[in-house]
Amino acid sequence: MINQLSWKVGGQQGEGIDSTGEIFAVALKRQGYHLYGYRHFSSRIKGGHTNYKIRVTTEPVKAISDDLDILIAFDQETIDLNIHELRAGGICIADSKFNPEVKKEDVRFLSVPITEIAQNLGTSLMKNMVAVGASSALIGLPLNVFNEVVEEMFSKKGQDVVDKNMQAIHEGAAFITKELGQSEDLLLAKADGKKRLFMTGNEAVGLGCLAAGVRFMPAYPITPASEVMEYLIKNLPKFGGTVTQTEDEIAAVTMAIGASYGGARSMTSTSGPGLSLMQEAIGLSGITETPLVIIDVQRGGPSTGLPTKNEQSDFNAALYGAHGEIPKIVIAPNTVEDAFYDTVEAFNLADQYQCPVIVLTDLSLGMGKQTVEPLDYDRISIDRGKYLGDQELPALEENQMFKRYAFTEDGVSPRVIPGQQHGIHHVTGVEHAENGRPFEGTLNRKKMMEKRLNKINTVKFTNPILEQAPHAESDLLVVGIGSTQGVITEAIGRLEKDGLKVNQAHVRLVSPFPVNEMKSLMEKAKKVVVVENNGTGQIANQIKLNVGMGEKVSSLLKYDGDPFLPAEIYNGIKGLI
Amino acid sequence: MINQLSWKVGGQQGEGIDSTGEIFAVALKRQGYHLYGYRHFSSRIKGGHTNYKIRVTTEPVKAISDDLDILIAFDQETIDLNIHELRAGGICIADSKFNPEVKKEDVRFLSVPITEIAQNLGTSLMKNMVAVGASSALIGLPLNVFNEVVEEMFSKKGQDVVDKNMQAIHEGAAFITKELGQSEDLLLAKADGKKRLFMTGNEAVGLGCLAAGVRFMPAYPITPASEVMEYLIKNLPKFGGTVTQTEDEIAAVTMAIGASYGGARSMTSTSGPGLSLMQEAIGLSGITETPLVIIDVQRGGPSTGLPTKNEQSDFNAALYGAHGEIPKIVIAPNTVEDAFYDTVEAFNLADQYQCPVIVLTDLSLGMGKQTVEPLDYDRISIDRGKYLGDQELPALEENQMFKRYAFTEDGVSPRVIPGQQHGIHHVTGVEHAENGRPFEGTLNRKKMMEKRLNKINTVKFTNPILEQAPHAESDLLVVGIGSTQGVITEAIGRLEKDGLKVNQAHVRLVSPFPVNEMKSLMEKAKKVVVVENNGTGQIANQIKLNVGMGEKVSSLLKYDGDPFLPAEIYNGIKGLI
Amino acid sequence: MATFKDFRNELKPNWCPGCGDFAVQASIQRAAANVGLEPHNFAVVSGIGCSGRISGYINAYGLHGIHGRALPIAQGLKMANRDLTVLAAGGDGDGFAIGTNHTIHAMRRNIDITYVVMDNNIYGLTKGQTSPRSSFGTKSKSTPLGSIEPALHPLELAISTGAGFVAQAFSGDINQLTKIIEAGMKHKGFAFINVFSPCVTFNKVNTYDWYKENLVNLEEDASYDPTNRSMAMQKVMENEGLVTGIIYQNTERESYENLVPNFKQEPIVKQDIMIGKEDFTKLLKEFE
Amino acid sequence: MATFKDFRNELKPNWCPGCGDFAVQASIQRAAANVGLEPHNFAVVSGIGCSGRISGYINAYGLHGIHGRALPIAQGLKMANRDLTVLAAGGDGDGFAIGTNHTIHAMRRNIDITYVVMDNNIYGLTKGQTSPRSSFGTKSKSTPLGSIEPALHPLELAISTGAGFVAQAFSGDINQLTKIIEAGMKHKGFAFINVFSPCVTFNKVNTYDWYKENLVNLEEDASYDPTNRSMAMQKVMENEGLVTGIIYQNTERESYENLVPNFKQEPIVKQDIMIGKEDFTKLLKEFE
Ligand SMILES: Cc1ncc(C[n+]2csc(CCOP(=O)(O)OP(=O)(O)O)c2C)c(N)n1
Ligand SMILES: Cc1ncc(C[n+]2csc(CCOP(=O)(O)OP(=O)(O)O)c2C)c(N)n1
Ligand code: SF4
Ligand code: SF4
Ligand SMILES: [Mg+2]
Ligand SMILES: [Mg+2]
Repeated sequence: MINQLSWKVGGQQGEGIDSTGEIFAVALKRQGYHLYGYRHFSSRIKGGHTNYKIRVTTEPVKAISDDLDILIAFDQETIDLNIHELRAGGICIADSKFNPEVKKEDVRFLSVPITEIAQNLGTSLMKNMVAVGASSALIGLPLNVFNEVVEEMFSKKGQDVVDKNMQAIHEGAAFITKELGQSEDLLLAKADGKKRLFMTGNEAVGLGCLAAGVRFMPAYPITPASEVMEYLIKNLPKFGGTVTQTEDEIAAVTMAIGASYGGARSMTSTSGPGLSLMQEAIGLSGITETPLVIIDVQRGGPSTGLPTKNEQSDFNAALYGAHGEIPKIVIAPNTVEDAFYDTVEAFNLADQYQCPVIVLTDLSLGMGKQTVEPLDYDRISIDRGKYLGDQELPALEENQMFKRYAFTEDGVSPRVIPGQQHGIHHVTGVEHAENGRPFEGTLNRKKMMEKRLNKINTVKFTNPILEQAPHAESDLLVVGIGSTQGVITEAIGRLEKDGLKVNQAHVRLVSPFPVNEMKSLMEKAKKVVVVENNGTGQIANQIKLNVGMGEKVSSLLKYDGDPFLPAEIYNGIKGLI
Repeated sequence: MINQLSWKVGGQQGEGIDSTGEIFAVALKRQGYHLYGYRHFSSRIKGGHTNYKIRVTTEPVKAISDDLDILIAFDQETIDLNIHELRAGGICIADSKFNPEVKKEDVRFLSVPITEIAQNLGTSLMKNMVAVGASSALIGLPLNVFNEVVEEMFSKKGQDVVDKNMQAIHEGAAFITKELGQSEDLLLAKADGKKRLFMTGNEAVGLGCLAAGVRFMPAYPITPASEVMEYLIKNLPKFGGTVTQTEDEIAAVTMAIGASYGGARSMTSTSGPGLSLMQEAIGLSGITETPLVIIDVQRGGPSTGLPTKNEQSDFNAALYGAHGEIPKIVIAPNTVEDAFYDTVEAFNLADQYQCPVIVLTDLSLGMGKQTVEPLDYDRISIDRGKYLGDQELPALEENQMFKRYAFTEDGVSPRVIPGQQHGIHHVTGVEHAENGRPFEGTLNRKKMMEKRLNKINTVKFTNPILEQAPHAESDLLVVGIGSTQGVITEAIGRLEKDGLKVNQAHVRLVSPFPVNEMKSLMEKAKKVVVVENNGTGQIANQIKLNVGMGEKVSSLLKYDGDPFLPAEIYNGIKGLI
Repeated sequence: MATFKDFRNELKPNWCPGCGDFAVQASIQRAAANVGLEPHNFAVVSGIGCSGRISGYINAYGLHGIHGRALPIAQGLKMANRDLTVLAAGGDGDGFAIGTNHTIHAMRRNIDITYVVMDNNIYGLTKGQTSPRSSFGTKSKSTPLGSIEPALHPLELAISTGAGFVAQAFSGDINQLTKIIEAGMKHKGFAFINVFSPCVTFNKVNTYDWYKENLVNLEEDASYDPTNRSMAMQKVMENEGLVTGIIYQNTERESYENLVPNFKQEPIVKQDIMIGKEDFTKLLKEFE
Repeated sequence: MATFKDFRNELKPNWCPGCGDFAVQASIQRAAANVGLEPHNFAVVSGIGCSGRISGYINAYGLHGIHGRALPIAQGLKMANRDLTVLAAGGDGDGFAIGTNHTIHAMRRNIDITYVVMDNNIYGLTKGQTSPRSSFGTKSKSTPLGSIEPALHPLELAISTGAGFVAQAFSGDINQLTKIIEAGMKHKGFAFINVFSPCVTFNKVNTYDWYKENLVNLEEDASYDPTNRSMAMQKVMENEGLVTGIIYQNTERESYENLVPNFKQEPIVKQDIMIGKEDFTKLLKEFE
């Protein structure tokens, strides 16, 4: 009996690999298992290897696993590319159709007439169901758990289709049971049966936007961010809002600025190339103090780079990309769950500090599905910052404008929006006076720069550094960012087994950098290793710059497009210390 | 008798302030004086205060001065805005026409019928000549030095115009001589009579492009970079080349990349907003290893900011602006003279390292005119790097492509250009194999990233740090960047007079950062002050990041749009130490 | 009710004396009053250029953005608040060089804003380079030997995109200009108005006199039918673009906002944005 | 002399079986051979999209750039080396969404390159969103309830810019397609060729059959005169853009390179770029 299982299905793009994974996962989730998925795909539409890897556990784990227990192969390429991941004693199930060959010695292998079974039932399309049935038999999952899922999927197409698909599942399972029986080392322990959600980071971000009150999203499609857009395309109309697909990313971000200037909560989402194109507009948001939220789902760069692979290399661009100097809040959620709450918070911060807020996720977090504890409605709150209602607005004196950029103690000025009778003012990307008119005076300039640059120093954000720091004195502090939190935790578990005292600090707020929090953790550590999916150690550099202690800091970097595996972090850190 | 003089003329934009300064300056230059000019203007075409400040010295000084000896005012605003700069005992000459009023007590003041004299000679346009004549009388400059200048300017318009203009100079001078006589404290010592050039940084850059072999410049106009474009518009046709004014900066930079891919030396110039728009394309140059030179003449940011004011705030954008990670060489010339040589070197580096090279000047350097020692033809050399001629290219095997991205020891691959018979290959912004074809393999990806990121580590550049470091142990190291070199030197002179041991390090290569050079200077210093025209200390941060010793480093920042004055640096440093 | 004076503020524009942009400013102010606007319900979004300064000279909400992006900003603003009257304005460089992409797609999209281009066939603010509107052969700072590119045809371009309101006017005829801007503001959808607004400092060819001599006022041609798209295109081509008046108008075309499924008449900004608990729970269903 | 086989390489395109882009690729290869090119004197610059992959499938110099920027890259390349035949290619998103500005200005500028748009009325690579070429009402991933924007008219747009060569073809008629690409390559100046290249995966409306039913081949109309710009415009408008053939050609218009003052026939890249000492000294004169 096992508490966790790693399963992967692979084949050609376009032949239903995704849906195979989905059906299997949803059924497992409804049993109360925790799931963590990662999709491997490439930048083409049909053909090309794709696979879906799912880790199923009885306790929460937020990382993919080093190896596989089960590999389902729809083509030989899947075997060739993935068999090395299969643990000794693991099992590979391959479609008999392509005369599969497995060269690894220490694994079990079974050729299953997956396509044939499906075809016999009417259509080869059902081969995913056969594979799901086979997988279920291997891990001892009762097949009735699929009744609901299959019903939901196919009831529109008629009872016959539902029945055929269920039959496919059963026949897939039966074949396995007949040929292999049940192996104890694949038999998955029962889960807690609790209700959870199963969603991607992109969906969580989209849902966060809805919860934050976004009603207008201008955007331009790009992998792996398009799903944020798609989620909102589907759901905004339910709330009287809409997505406008723009001509490019520059239009998207400037429309969002226009809408936000108008008082709406608006945002756009993109990935690296789009972020690069938005830089000038981000500067406009900064100097005009217009709230702006951008979601950047990072992918492999530079340029078009590795558009379907994972990377964390847009932090520098987010922090420094626009010419000149503006305040920016930069947030990096670490789980799907946090992607939701952080998105809501991003909008509040944008309104409170009247500046651009960039939320960076990454492909692994954005497109990977995770189980999430039910999201808490009561944690949603909306704070529009120093927005003045009509009641609070006295009439303007003649020839006066509302002082949209009034100097205040905290650097944030009261804000009104077009349409308010007593709020008329001017807004410009040129340096300006308190009333928003272009003004080059040196003293005013100095004060305006300081107002803008310093106002974000007081930013309050939930868990700017997520600490798992049991040790008052630690041998090591492992720092990470974004989607790597779970895999780092897992690696730390192994390091602790080796007798090391290891604290973990996961950076969730990149700007303004949580200096004090990080400092005290670093002071308690003999050594600091920063784990990042990029080639130059962008977060390590932020630490060196903001906290110092550079001599303690070393980097564990991965930039080959794949996310870290626990063993890579474990071994990498072992090599560094 | 004095060895240096500070002179300023001011008035409304469009009334000939520039030309007044120009004529005066050119005449002085031809006498062998050293000149350093700064133009104050604003972002409108006619009207609005403008002034031209010139420092005239017998020994080279590369800074404007704290105060003024002479102020020539064409309107009351000029007096109101500038009289505070006039030193005690300095003299203000104002056009009687506007009934000038001077409230400062300790200065001399003379109302001169400048416009009236000009009008009497035929046209008020000649008031600049009257002002030049008056200025000359004040400093004891013989008027015959203008014969040549005026002849050159007006001979096309006939001898009569030449004569009238000379007469205006003489009458302006005569008025002064009659009313004031000669004051010893304005009498300028004779200069060495040597031939020098008088040019702006923008012109030097343009000339550098010509010397480097640029024959195609796509560009979009923007202050204060347009003059680079204008210089090349005028001069490229002489060499069979041309400037194409593009539809925007994205077109400009991508055209430059296309031309460079084609084998031409091409470049574009811009300022902050344009740089922001170019970020995506810069990434393309980086990953495709296509040489690219961008000249960024920095102005006041963020966004449109202070388009006619000085700032040094685009370093971060140049270093980090493109998403993902690419190698970049970032250069900051410190004088007009170096702007020429550095530009030539920039093209060699772009070819040698096959990557983007960004040359950052600033408005003060770009638009300010300086005297320059005659530029040395023999220092111009052209190095196209690992470019393979047809002779060096063996025929390709069937179905093979030229390995444009071959892995080599130094990370730089041999390069061929379209049109070569045996060089056919593919180039893409997607991660690629050695032959340039899209390739996602993880091992290849890792090697390609390392190839690109590491190849610039060996960059050789003339004086990456310009040292004036007489002290083996110093109390202070003052670090600067760009146009501030002269003014820092001057401030250091004063600090040394106070008994401090001060070394100077001027950063000329920002990326790859000259770590060792800076380190050894910093180690010799008790304290380090980094002087920058920006609000966040971008160069100080590069030092902290690359060299460390953050505890020694403090920043002296100015971001009000005006360049530093010597006293501001002197006082600022005094306040910091 | 507001008069045109209510749309004035005390700033003296920093345009050169004689610049065509003064007339554009005055016409917008008059038109705004004529259509019955109040200053606070009016927003002017402008680009960068001499022309771009216009948003600062009108007593209304004003946003002076970045070069070439007035249109997306203005469209975003209108989407946020349908109750506002939104006018975008900028130069020919702003709209037909760096901003061309947005110009074309705004026309296609048809959000209900009015776009006034102050077309002086030159880059004013950067001191006299050619713009895409400069004619072949134009000598300018950027083309001392004469431009080698033909001018862009804004009206043809606009008609080809299917824009529902295409007009052209001239700073030298402030009455027609005002009437056209008024009509543009009243038009329910995107209204494009190209205004010949001479740059007296850098453009010595396309002067007031030159326009007076060369422009044909289509309003004086009784046979002209501005609802016929194909005729509009022919007319413009025949006259090489040198026409004024409402060139083409399609009053049937619905504005974008009206076509968005479920988009309310009440502006987004006036709606309660907090999502209800029930709705939230429903949204979570999908992930269960 | 090279044959079309010489323009093939061993790569198997990763397009979906049946994708219209295969025909475009084959036609370019044939056309290149037909006009007498050698692979090394040919360069294909492409954008990002399914279509953008084409530069990798032709045995020639190939540059696969960034989304929407194939045209400026191709123009820069041609300016550097006039001896090359340069073809730019990309999708309808590439050319009519993010790249519209460059498309229009390349047409106006008239550098001698050929631009082939693989127009499938959809975003292929990003999995099926509408493109500016999608018709009003199109249901797609981004418009599940139907698009509310009308399609852009590439031919009208092109004619309005004064482009010297405007043509349209269809992947389903590879002979005409090849002939048109050939004509485009031979045309001395910018040649624009819009190719209906069906996306069999995401576009279930604009299919091969649909095009076959709806396209009118202007080459079959003897009375049609492709040198008449105004007639071309009318014809296109009448047929709502659903025509094939050379729609408009102006053989008189000089290419940009030929108009650049002092620009040599010898490509820049073949010239000695080191400036002579005398010339350098002359340049310094201005500053003395
Ligand atoms: C991104 C960017 N590029 C360039 C500029 C410089 N710039 C300011 S205005 C302008 C063009 C002015 O021409 P036009 O739009 O016709 O306006 P006009 O001044 O003629 O009214 C340019 C190129 C800028 N501000 N931003
Ligand atoms: C700057 C940028 N934005 C967005 C993308 C994502 N993207 C890649 S291709 C594409 C559009 C594809 O449509 P099209 O140009 O019509 O080409 P097709 O795939 O249909 O051939 C988009 C939006 C990108 N690569 N770069
Ligand atoms: S330069 Fe031309 S466009 Fe600008 S304000 Fe002066 S006249 Fe008007
Ligand atoms: S998705 Fe469409 S455009 Fe892309 S390759 Fe497939 S059929 Fe062609
Ligand atoms: Mg203009
Ligand atoms: Mg397409």
